[in-house]
Amino acid sequence: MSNVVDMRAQLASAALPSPVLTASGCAAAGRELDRFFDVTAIGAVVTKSIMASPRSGRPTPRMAETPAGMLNSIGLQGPGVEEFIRKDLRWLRERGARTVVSIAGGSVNEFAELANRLRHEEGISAIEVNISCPNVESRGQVFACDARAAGSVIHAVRRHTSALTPIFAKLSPDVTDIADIARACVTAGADGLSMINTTLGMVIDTDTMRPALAGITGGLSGPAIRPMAVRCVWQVRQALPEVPILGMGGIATGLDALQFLLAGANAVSVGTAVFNDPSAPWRIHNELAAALADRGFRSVADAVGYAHREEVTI
Amino acid sequence: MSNVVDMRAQLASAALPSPVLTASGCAAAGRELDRFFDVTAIGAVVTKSIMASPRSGRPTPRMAETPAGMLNSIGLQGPGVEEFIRKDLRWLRERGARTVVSIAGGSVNEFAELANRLRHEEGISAIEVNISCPNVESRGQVFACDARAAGSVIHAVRRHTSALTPIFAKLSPDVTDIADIARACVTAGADGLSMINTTLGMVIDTDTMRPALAGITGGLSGPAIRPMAVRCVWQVRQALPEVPILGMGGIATGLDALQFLLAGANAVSVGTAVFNDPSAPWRIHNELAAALADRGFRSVADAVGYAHREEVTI
Amino acid sequence: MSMMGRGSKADVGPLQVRGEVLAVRRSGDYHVLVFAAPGVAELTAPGNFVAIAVGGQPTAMLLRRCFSIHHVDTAGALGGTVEIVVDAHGPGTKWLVDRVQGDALDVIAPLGRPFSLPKDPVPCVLVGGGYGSAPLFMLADRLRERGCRVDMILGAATESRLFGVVDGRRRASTLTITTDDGSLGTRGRVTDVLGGILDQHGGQVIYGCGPMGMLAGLAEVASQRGIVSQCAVEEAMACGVGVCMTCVLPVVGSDGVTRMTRSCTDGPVFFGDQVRWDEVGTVPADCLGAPVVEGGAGTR
Amino acid sequence: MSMMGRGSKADVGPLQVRGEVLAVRRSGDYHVLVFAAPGVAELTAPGNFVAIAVGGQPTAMLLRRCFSIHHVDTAGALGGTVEIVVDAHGPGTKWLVDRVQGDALDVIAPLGRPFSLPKDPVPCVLVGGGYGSAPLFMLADRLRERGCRVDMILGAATESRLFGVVDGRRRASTLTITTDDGSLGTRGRVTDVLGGILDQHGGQVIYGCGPMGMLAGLAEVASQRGIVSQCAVEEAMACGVGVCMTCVLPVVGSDGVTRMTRSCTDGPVFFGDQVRWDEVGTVPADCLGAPVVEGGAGTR
Ligand SMILES: Cc1cc2nc3c(=O)[nH]c(=O)nc-3n(C[C@H](O)[C@H](O)[C@H](O)COP(=O)(O)OP(=O)(O)OC[C@H]3O[C@@H](n4cnc5c(N)ncnc54)[C@H](O)[C@@H]3O)c2cc1C
Ligand SMILES: Cc1cc2nc3c(=O)[nH]c(=O)nc-3n(C[C@H](O)[C@H](O)[C@H](O)COP(=O)(O)OP(=O)(O)OC[C@H]3O[C@@H](n4cnc5c(N)ncnc54)[C@H](O)[C@@H]3O)c2cc1C
Ligand SMILES: Cc1cc2nc3c(=O)[nH]c(=O)nc-3n(C[C@H](O)[C@H](O)[C@H](O)COP(=O)(O)O)c2cc1C
Ligand SMILES: Cc1cc2nc3c(=O)[nH]c(=O)nc-3n(C[C@H](O)[C@H](O)[C@H](O)COP(=O)(O)O)c2cc1C
Ligand code: FES
Ligand code: FES
Repeated sequence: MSNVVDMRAQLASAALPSPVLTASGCAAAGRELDRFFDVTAIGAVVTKSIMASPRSGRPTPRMAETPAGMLNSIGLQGPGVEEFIRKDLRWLRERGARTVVSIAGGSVNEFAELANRLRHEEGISAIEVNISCPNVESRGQVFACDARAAGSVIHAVRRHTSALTPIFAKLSPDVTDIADIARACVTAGADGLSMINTTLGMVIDTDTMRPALAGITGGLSGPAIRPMAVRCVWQVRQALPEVPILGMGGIATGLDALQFLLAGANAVSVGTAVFNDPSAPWRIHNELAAALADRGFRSVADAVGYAHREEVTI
Repeated sequence: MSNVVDMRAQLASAALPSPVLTASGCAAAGRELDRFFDVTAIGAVVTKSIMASPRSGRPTPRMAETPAGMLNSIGLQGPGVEEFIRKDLRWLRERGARTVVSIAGGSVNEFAELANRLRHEEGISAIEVNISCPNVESRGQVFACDARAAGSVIHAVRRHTSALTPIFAKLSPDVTDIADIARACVTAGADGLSMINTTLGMVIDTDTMRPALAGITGGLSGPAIRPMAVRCVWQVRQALPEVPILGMGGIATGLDALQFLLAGANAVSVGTAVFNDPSAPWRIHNELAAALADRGFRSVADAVGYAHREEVTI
Repeated sequence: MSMMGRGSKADVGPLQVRGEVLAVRRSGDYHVLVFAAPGVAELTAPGNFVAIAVGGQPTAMLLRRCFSIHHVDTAGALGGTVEIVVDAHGPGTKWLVDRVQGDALDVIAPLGRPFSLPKDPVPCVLVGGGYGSAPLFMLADRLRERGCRVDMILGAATESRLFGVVDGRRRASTLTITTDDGSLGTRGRVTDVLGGILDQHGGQVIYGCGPMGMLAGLAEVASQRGIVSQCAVEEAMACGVGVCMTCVLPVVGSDGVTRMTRSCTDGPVFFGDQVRWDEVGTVPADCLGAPVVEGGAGTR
Repeated sequence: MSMMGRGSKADVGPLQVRGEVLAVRRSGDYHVLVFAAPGVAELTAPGNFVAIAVGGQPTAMLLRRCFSIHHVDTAGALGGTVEIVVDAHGPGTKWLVDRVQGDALDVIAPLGRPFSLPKDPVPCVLVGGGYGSAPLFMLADRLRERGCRVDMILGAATESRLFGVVDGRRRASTLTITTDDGSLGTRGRVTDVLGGILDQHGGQVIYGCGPMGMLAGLAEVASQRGIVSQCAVEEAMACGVGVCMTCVLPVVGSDGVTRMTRSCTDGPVFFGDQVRWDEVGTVPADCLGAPVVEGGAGTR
């Protein structure tokens, strides 16, 4: 029952040729991965979260491998939005890749400033708002961990972004009720939700007997967290069935990606798996296409949320 | 530098010969594991959470393997406290093992009733209060996810338990701020904290295209969640440096156990690793003893919280 | 039908031993894995199973994989050997069949309650579905030692998914084969031919191992005829040693009460009339401790 | 000292290929792993590295392991071979050295910026610490082809942790050995003998690969003498291909600005005077984008 599956994906108003995207911070701005696969063939390149100014990030060590996962504590190193626009965004545009620009800030104002700066740039399919950063104005509490703070950021970004450009709020799993935060973001104007960002973790180096990361804690990613990510997508899809979801967390194969679609994601991002296999996004696109065909789906859209269907009792 | 390490551990007023315990729900009541190692040699057997009445648990499938972890959705199957006392507790006492009894309830009253029923039983080293169960009186919200609800349970258990028997509140990682819940439990009378319980996860079966577990979501455990568990222990130790901690989550080797001690746990529980290696608790005891000796520690106590020591700048 | 106590030998075990792969050979769609496992053979009774750690170190696969013990030999130079039949479909079973001679295996065995044997030398019918036939050949030997007539039925979807046809011919008085597609033997299910075999040879006990649906069918036939059936079930197991409660199914006790019962320690062999076959995968409403209100069971 | 552009060949690569293990042999405390990797040899320049996936499937080890390319041979029947030197200490390196002939390897290579070669045939001193010497023999060959005199210094904690003594003797005009414990050569550090070698043979370029402390020392000696040093660093890498930002160290650009610079794509070879050696593992206060307030950098 091999048929040709319509692999187009829709993330709010953004139409993409594939439901497989890169994940922010795991693909830089696409250039390096373009040596391994054609970055114009996948859904979009989601760029490393960019801030208003250049940023050095944290000291090293910035990573530790963990069972079926890894910790990172990069600290949002980046060149700042001006150089990003001049170099990265331009390269992506000229290369013909679709781009989702991820933005991060330490205050609602910084987010607003970033949205404003990006407003008239061409070649942006969507904005992903990384709210998993500490709010410097609120004792460093992470925006994504507080419904009000999260809502304020989204509201500000929405106000400074063209209505034609969808904005996706990127949620953290480290909350008591992710549907709560999701709702606050949607109410504040998010067109969709990206989930999940890394979950906070820590490794103690048993030789130095200190935290393995210079940043002490770091974000856990990779297949280890996949069950948590699928759960988050499922819960948010239950709570907000109409809101587009970009799912991620531990996707390494086409069947992993299929789990996310079935749970309710409209498209997926591939993050840590890229470190193991730099051509993973394109491989996963193909594996997913085959998996959908095998199961008789005619399009990506038909599979989205399929695991929520009513039980037919005979 | 091989020396003999004093392996005794102290969990509030409970003195144990080893810092390695079993984890609730991963050792039944010790009897089955006694065929693989001497259950009297480890710190204690932490029994499967017991409820007031017999309980069937959930339908199958109740488990799914995940990368470096597993999901379970047992639904607290058990014989009820009466049969537990008559059979399991009695066997443990006669066998000479130390016992930590884990209790679970659907209401504050059920917890109180359980504490009361256990009050005059001999051979209980400590009570572990599994507050990761839904509060039937509050739309099924999990007690451990709400500081007030958690505090009420602990308060009730403390009131019905002899002052000589320490009670440990078992925390869920699925909260925005675990130190908050920890504080509420300690204020309510917890003598110590056990952490972490499983984190909520989900797997979609890509053949049936439904959730793999009959219970839809389940608890994720095993090495996959170890970085999350170490982070929780670290955070709570920072917030409440004087409160004893029983650490758990993905411990499979002596070095894993050492990470928890260094992060601030006074003792550790071994859960999922038992399924891979039924003699894991005793193996880990020995590996930990060797690891402590290699590092020049003279006792378990010396290692507890050692990773928090001040940086000495030269 | 009165049955002997079972598993007296298994009270010593199980053992956790370092096994060593001696051979891996194909048999139809399956692989037969032969390994040395010191001390295991002596303790094993038909119906016991092994739990093997998979994936090497450090693997992402935490849980052991369980297999019926197909054959044991106490005479091995390496302290006794064990054979299992592996249907390689998932990552753990694929890893196993990729082992080569000399590889180490971490083995726990023998596990579970074996088949009970009849006190008297009555005729028995042994029914295997797919690789489910694996434990039946040892069982046939034990039964014949006790003077029981053994008739055997092997069924599968198609010829390549039958296991042990040659072995069965050698051991059983008659061997009947069914395949869903008719590629070997009678087209159809084992239950289609079971009645005839029982009639013909006067079978007093049915022993079965295979898919749940087949076992339910055997139990049904046995109860209709008022004879005994013993079925080895296969539930997903996390621990295999009785501590996790993942492997349960609804079983009626001697007190008439249904309990969610562990198939790893109280099974995998159950009397056919003990299992609530239609309700496997559910918690029957009259089960001990069943939730009173629907949906109120939501704990972990 | 004027240097040539480098890595022109690597602009084609890197390749992601299925390699095949040809041999694993011991050398002191290390293992030399030889594998076929179609197309890699032709693209490789001295100082490039490979990133190899470890652990088989499904493994708990997600990240590739990186190794300097020790030797390449374009003539192999299997499309060119690559050699690396592995110090097996953690689970990934242990898995690697347990490979046997015929095993498959998932290889990405060549990665990183190789050593630059001097335009003129000036004398060069190559300094390797432990397995850090691995890439220096290919480099020695290239330098000698260009008419450069090559003197080599190999240092390690103890004799068994030296790599390539025989190779070094064959390739270099002089080979000097140091060990911390004096078990072979001069007791002490490579930097103890470096000055003398430079004086004696008029070295104009120092090439180094080894522990950070050693590289810092080489860079220091070079700057004191006003000569060029090039150092291959080893920072923990998650991706190896430039997308994750885990492998950074503070490097001064041609504009005089310090940036946290990726060692996988902008390195692993840096000019000694570019790296802020004393501040490796920190973010220097004058680094581009350094946090203004201490502790304000707490994001992931
Ligand atoms: C008592 C018993 C006897 C068995 N005898 C045999 C036999 O003789 N030959 C044979 O080929 N298979 C047998 N099985 C089934 C075998 O254990 C599973 O096919 C195997 O565990 C699947 O592993 P996997 O990695 O290939 O698949 P995966 O689907 O990746 O397994 C994932 C997880 O689910 C568990 N699991 C999945 N299916 C089963 C299952 N049917 N039973 C138990 N656990 C399961 C695995 O242990 C693992 O933890 C038996 C199972 C039991 C319980
Ligand atoms: C450019 C470069 C060249 C190298 N050349 C060699 C060589 O020729 N021979 C050799 O033996 N080793 C070399 N290394 C170091 C080698 O990569 C590590 O020793 C190896 O990754 C450790 O893996 P493990 O599983 O044994 O240890 P683990 O400690 O389990 O590794 C855990 C994780 O940390 C990473 N990691 C740990 N230490 C290092 C390190 N020093 N460098 C990079 N990643 C690290 C691993 O990639 C892995 O992700 C080189 C490293 C780099 C960056
Ligand atoms: C090294 C690294 C850097 C990351 N940087 C960012 C980032 O800048 N912005 C962001 O929103 N998410 C970032 N993430 C999170 C990923 O985008 C993704 O949400 C998470 O890793 C889960 O997906 P995965 O398991 O596929 O990696 C980063 C993850 C990693 C591993
Ligand atoms: C099958 C299974 C059953 C469990 N049952 C309980 C339980 O009854 N009560 C409880 O407090 N925790 C229970 N847990 C959680 C464990 O005690 C432990 O907190 C968690 O699994 C993390 O540790 P681990 O990774 O070592 O397993 C259970 C875990 C598993 C895997
Ligand atoms: S498999 Fe764990 S109790 Fe049966
Ligand atoms: S290792 Fe990923 S950027 Fe260098």
